[in-house]
Amino acid sequence: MAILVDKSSKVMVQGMTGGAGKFHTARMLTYGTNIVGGTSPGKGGQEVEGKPVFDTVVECVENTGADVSAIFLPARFVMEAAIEAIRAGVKFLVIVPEHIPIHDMLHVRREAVAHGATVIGGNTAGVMTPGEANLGIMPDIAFKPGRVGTVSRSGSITYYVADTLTRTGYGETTCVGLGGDPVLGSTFDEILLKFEDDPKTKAVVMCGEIGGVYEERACNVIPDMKTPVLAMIGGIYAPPGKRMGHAGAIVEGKMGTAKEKLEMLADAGAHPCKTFLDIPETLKKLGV
Amino acid sequence: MAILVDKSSKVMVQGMTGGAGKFHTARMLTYGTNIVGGTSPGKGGQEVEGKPVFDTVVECVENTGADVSAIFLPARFVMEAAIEAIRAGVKFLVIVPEHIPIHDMLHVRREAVAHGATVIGGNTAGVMTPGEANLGIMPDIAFKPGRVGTVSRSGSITYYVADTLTRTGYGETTCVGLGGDPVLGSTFDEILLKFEDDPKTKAVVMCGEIGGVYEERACNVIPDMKTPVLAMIGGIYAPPGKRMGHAGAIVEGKMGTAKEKLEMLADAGAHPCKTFLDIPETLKKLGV
Amino acid sequence: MRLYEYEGKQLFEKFKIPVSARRLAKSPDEVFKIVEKMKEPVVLKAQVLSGGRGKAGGIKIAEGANEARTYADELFKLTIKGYPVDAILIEPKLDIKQEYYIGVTIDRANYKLVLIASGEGGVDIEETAEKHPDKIFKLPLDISEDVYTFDALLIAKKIGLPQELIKEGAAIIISLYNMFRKYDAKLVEINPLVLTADGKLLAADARVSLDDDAVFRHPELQEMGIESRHEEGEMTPREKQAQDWGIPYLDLDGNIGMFPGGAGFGIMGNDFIHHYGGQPANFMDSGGGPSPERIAKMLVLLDQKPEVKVIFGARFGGISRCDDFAKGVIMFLKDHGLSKPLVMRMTGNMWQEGVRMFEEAKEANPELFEHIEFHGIETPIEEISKRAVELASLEGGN
Amino acid sequence: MRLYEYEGKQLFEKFKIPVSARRLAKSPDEVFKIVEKMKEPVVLKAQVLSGGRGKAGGIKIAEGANEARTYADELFKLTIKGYPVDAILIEPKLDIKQEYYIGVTIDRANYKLVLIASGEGGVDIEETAEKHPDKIFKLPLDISEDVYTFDALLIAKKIGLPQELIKEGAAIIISLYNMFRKYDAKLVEINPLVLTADGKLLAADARVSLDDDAVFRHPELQEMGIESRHEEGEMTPREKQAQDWGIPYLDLDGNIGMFPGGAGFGIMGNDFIHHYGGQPANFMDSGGGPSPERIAKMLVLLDQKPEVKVIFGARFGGISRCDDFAKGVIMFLKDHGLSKPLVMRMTGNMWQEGVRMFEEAKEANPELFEHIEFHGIETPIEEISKRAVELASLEGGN
Repeated sequence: MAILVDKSSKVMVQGMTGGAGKFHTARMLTYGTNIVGGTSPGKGGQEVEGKPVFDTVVECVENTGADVSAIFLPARFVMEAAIEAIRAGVKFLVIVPEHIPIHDMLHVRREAVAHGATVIGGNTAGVMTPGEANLGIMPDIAFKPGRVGTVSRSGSITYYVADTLTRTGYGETTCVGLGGDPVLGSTFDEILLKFEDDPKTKAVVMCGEIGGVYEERACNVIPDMKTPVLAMIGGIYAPPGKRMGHAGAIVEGKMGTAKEKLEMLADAGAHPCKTFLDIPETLKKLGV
Repeated sequence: MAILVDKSSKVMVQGMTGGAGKFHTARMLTYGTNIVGGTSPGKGGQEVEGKPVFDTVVECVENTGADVSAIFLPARFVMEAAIEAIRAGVKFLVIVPEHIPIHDMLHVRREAVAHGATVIGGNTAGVMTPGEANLGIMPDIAFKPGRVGTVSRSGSITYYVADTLTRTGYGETTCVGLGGDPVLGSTFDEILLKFEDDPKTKAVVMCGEIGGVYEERACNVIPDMKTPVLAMIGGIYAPPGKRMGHAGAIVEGKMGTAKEKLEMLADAGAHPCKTFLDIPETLKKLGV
Repeated sequence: MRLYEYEGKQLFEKFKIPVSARRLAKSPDEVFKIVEKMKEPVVLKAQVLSGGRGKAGGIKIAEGANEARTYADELFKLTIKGYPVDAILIEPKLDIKQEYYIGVTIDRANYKLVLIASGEGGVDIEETAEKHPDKIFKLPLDISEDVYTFDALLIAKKIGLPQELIKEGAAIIISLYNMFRKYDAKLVEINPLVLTADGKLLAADARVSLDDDAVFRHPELQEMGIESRHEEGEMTPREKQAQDWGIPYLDLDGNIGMFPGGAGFGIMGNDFIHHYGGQPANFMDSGGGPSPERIAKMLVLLDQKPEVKVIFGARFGGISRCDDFAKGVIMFLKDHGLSKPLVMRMTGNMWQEGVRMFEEAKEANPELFEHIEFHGIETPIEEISKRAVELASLEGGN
Repeated sequence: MRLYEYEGKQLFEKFKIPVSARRLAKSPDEVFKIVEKMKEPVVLKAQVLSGGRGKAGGIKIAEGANEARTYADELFKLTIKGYPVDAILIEPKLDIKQEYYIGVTIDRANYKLVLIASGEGGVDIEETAEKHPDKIFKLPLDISEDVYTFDALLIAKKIGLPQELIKEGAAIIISLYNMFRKYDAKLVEINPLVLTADGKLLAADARVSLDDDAVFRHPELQEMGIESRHEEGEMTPREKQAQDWGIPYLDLDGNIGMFPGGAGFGIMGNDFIHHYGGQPANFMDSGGGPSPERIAKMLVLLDQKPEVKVIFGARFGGISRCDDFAKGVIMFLKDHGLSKPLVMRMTGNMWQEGVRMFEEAKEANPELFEHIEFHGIETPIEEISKRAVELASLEGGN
């Protein structure tokens, strides 16, 4: 068991014939991800790594049974691609590109909610269920099958957390990159609830960030969760209000300083961690 | 009992301070219609016939409890007015003006369906529940409380049918003017089903017209109705394909000649009538 | 409001739908001059507000300027389904490999917009729809919905566009749909969308009908020289007169002048006349809430038509008030006089006022009313219809 | 991308939101000349990409041209929240009766647009929102939803616009919302919307922030002279250099040069340094999939900063591949040389290739690597952080 993606998932790649699409299709396949095909409008009939390319998602779904999609397209094409996949019945989408217009993401979210689909990203490293599927751009070296789920806004944090969990023997069930863009397809609370329903996941590490708006939503669900949640927040020492690379990393008014987020999460029942090394120690204390 | 409007309905008038709005407010009140107020943006605080005028429907509903609206506004303002009323919780709307842009009516219908509201018109004479409420522009002389419901596309036909029913002692439960515009807020089948649920209505007279597209929908519900349906269709002898005043009265391809409509309705179980005098005769035969 | 092909193509260009270079000519000489300069085979297309132009001989191919002038002579004399040829559109002759159909219209019964496409364009699409419904692809859309590229790509593939052109075809489909929504259209069609021998897609014809009731929202149409106009054929002089007066009116072949209130009974009343063995001389609609002046003009139209032997009048006052109606009839009687029998019924809103006006006018000028048989709500309209038929047969005539 | 007030007002005019006549001046002399011609009291407003301008003395009222020049001198010397004054906007002084607030922004957590309005404009709206939430009216809207006149009328009434101006106020609200959607805005504000003594509504200020990632959709902005720009204050020379190179970079006060991969660990890594008792000298983000050239430039920035005593390097290859990373580091070492100790960890995608490149380069030029302590996945990143702090304290410095 895992969440969002496993070895039975039939994965398609949107933008499969582009540079990034080709490169990561090969990588994901090497990991054993069950990639069944992809799309590239106007390039239907071609192949990438021996997998068929279609002009539209509907054709890809009809011919391959794809139910999960990884999007590798320039930001301006993402909205239509995501809506296309959602309307074609794809239930889980990973949006890898960054800098997607915010209004576009609002449209994507709206379609996802209307059709009961889950979208993660944009600007996500993807989702990894170790030993089963690697969806996105995550480096497999960090990951091993195990019993802790992770969800982070940042790709690099996802890797460090997995690296730590792997080194200390806990391993991971599924690692979810929520994404770094200011408006995201999914929120922390939604992913936490998916882990809560996964019997193999014995604890979840969530890593938020200064300036994000989705950490607060996690506080609504943590109190009712049986699975323990460990929380890290990046940017405790960041100068407030200065731009820090991620558009999302601007402190918005009083809400969203890293310190406040961490306190709020602790109040909700999460176990705060300051460095990655705090994670295995906390898990040990919790008897995970 | 009656359908759509009765003496307990709290009626508001949108466009109450305009010429037609004022005139018909007075007429409707004289008939005994329970008019509680109206709207005219920018004219909130005024009165018409002693009834309060508000800037918005929300204010009118909050202050008067209005649940039904009659719209007397220039065609170009109807869409917003109708959507305003629907969103403010008004459940039944009568759109009196004609020449409403077709695309606007598609938007109105969409909102109505989404909010469970019933809209009739545009270009309708309104709805009359004799002895209880007169909503729109119908001449009260033709109407008397009774046991037959009527629904027609045209105002004048509504009057002639009621005139006939009144003269022959049947009287009417409610008379519904579906409207003459090419795209209408309600369809024959929807109104027929409301009559079917009204215990006081012992039969329904429906009067369609050459070129309309809603007569066909009636055939979907007539076979399952317990209440007998009498059907008239105007334009049996009309030259096909020539424009005849009503934009709706253009024969659309093969569909919609008056003769075919009448045959189709008869096949569905309706009792065809050729003149108004056929109505009381048919009712007599049916034992209504 | 139907547009001419050349106007439709102006809109197509605005929405980047590919069309041929083209010129409009209003006389055979103009055609000659234009074709002389083009130095290539051309197609001459009669500009009429009607379909079925090809079958009616409204399209000609000419190799040179002289031939073009000869054809133009013919075309300008043509009447297609009652529509005169106002102008000729001249385009280079295309080397056509395949013809497709794309259209957008409204499914009124289901409150949807519908995108329609077929791989078999260029012929009568209604015939294809009837005989080979499997060759017609329909996409119903909500009025608030966009067409996305993926929707359009699927349609482009279904109708069999070559793989290398599906993106371009999709763009055309999206543009046509956007144009439909932008201009409050009732119908837009590219029929045919042509694939040329050198692999280009072109809208070879343009059929555009806009919603008259929404033209006020599009002042830019007027700036483009596209003016408000109704979809109608050649009119009789009386129909033209009625149109100038703003009265919906159609001449028919009978002898009973129809003077009804409302469009609904305007239609049904004609049926009644037929039912009782008579023949209406016209269709007429007073419009909602007509002024006395308009009522008077309606009567002028009928009184002046020689074929009319008797006038059938019906007024059920709703938004049209009986007092205004009576005022108009009296105005007509005083200014014009009535030369034929009129049997009429009046009831509805303000009927008491209407009756009082008639009574006063009759008292003052009884001679004006000698041809009039007047009834109120007590007489069924069927009796009035029968009486009109009876009077018409008494009067003789056709 | 934040717009200047005068740019925001250009957009307002396009959407028919009423604004004063106004002139822009780039020097005190220009101010003098403009005010001399105006012959009325004026308001001089410093144009800066920051809020809180009024409180910082960025707004002056002058009765005549001489006074205006004196104030302009002051204003051009001002720095407001780190932002220099680039220009002064000159408008006639308004006789203000009442000030309102209208804004539109995005509620990211709930995926809604929000229309915000208050009868108490002109002051710090965030303060009002906090202390008197009942005086702020919010209307959440779906991205695909229109604001209708009735919505806007209700808001206009709620914030207390005079009855005779509610329709005009509603029109302004609708325009602001339409502008927000049309230009992919993140924030648009009229603060204050002013009611003048003679009963007119005017947008007295304009705050507009657009989504940088959507500017490509709006070429008309460039036609209007509005160019892409980020929201940032006065930059240090190194920050400017970094911006020219397209590298997100901020100078901080510490002595450990941060050379991380990814923004997420860019932020978290700084926390780690603090956690182990050190002080980062900067924030930096490599961006996704940086080129070797970019990697080299990141190191140049740190090596050239005198305050940096030690460089902390971390690369977890995801979309950023370790081979590209190694290439960049080697390029830097060869072209530029490293003058400070560097402790780094590299793992992730293509790490084997990266390690091999380092080994080959080291074999060829061992001297280039003498300041480098290199680690792989076997060493926790916390150890690297600790080691950087340790090295920094060994090196001394601040």
